[in-house]
Amino acid sequence: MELIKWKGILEALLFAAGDEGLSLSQISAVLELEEFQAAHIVASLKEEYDAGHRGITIAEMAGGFQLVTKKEHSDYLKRLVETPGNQSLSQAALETLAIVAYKQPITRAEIEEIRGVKTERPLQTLVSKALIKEVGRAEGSGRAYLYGTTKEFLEHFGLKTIEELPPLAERGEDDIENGEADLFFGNFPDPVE
Amino acid sequence: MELIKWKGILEALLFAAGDEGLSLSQISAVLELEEFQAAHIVASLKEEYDAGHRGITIAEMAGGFQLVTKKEHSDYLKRLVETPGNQSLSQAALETLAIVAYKQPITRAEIEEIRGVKTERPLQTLVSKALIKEVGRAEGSGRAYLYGTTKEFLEHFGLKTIEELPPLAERGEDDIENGEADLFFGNFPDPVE
Amino acid sequence: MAYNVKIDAFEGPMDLLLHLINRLEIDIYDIPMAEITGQYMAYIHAMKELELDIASEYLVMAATLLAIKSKMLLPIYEDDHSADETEYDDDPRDELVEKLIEYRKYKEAAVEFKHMEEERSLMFSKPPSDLSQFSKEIEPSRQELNVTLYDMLGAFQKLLRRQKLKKPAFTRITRREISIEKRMEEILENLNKVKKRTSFFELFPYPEKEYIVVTFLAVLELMKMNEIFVEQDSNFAEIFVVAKEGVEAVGTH
Repeated sequence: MELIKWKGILEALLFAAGDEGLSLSQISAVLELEEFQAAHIVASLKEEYDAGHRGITIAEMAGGFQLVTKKEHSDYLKRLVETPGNQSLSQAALETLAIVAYKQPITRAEIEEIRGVKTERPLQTLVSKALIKEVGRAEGSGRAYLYGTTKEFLEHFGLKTIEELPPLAERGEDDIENGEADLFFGNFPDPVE
Repeated sequence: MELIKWKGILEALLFAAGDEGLSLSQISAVLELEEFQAAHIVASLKEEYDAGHRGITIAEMAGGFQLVTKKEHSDYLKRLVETPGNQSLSQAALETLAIVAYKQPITRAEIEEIRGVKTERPLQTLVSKALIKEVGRAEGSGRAYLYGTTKEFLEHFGLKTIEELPPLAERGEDDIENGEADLFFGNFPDPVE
Repeated sequence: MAYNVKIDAFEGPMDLLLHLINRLEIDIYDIPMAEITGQYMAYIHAMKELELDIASEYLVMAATLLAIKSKMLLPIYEDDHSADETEYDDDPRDELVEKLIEYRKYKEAAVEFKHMEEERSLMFSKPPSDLSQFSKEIEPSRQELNVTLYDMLGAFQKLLRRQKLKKPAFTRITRREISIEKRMEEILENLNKVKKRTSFFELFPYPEKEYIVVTFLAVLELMKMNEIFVEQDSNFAEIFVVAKEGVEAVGTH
């Protein structure tokens, strides 16, 4: 296959991997290539990003590669953060809220494990809007904060009790077949152990 | 500024927004451009993605633009996947959802009338997956809930708007030939109205 | 006669009827009632024999089929009255056929939906990036929350749709850049919140090396600045940390 096609595939892989990035060994395993070949593709994709007026590039960190936005565009990203969307809560905050609502009490590390991205900011937002609060500390040496929903949360969504939340679809027979529920309810390692 | 630079900035913005996506008005606000100008940049970036051997492209879903990997690379991506993403819906849920999508707003009793079976479970599944929601109450003594589709419905099926739904098959052609069809079914109210 | 009965394969009596109509290659507009009823009943019996639970809807439909069948056996009276009634109105099958056609439309639409769903699943996305480095502190806003429960559930479905990728075989790439300043602020904030002395160990909620180092440096820095006091009652006893009264945050506020 031509290099240009490999670069396209690599771009797709790195994009989907998001902040978790991919190691060279993962890349070469997925592409079924030798590591030196994979490294060559990574290098030429990075070259392409850096040569052109692209918005993203490849960053290498801790033995892995990930796509990142170029620094020169940070002013626009700043503006993006400051430009209110049509919803008063971001996707990140809503996701976090759903996780807290269904899995409370839960630590930040556990939420980040589920979301795969840093979640400090969404948690702060939700606390500042009084939708969630610290409800205690996790057991163990870490003693991380545990989060839970508030009375305001119930009021805002018109619920009498937390049990009134619609059951998550994960118990339906649709899901059991393909085990998607694991993502949410599986036994991810307790980070505070 | 040149178009090529705008494209780079847009790429950075869309990358950062991830699957939250950006609406045209958000893009034009951040770029401080008119919407038609922003639309032009979106279109030319998408063109660039689609013309070349790129791994990603722009998808318009539920009123927003977001970066997604190209379908043609899904085989490679699946090799990386640990947990399958959104599981597919059961037949019962799909039938129920089709009825809601084309006949919304609609009550449970009306859906059951069409399907000829109890539909409480599939409805519950669809609500908890946020594919449908209660959009009001029916007139009359029962005041039953009326259901309609959500933004997540559009996202789930990759649709821009509800109007993009394929038209309901009017099994017309093969039936009209045998004449009786007209006799019986000529005057049915169109369910999509 | 061997029936391959799998009740789960049918979404209800309508679905079963459509299946029979297809299999027998019957014209849906001219259903031979005796034949279809016979076939339908055979299915019901087979289900019974397999001791499957038969939903009541299947039995209701069986009764309907039998009723239509018997009506069609009745002699047709030439009506001498009711001129406004059209003759094709009294085909007893009409209502059933109408329902079957209606149901079939949605059943076919469901197939289309399934196809769209599959196509959609070929596209992969990424979560929104963490942009906190670009934003200022969150001011508690008075802005009205305009989100509903469905927005929350929808956001959660988005999260589920992201296919979870395998973790890198060795190191996970972390980009957790915690500054000592930030950690100092956090520590002070927490100490001020509890308003009494806190165990030193509680300052280390995450078992990550980087985090522990930064926290440790932050504590040293705070001690140097006299913002916190560290107490230990005796050798090897638990170490406690307490905030200097009135101190809220470093530098700011």
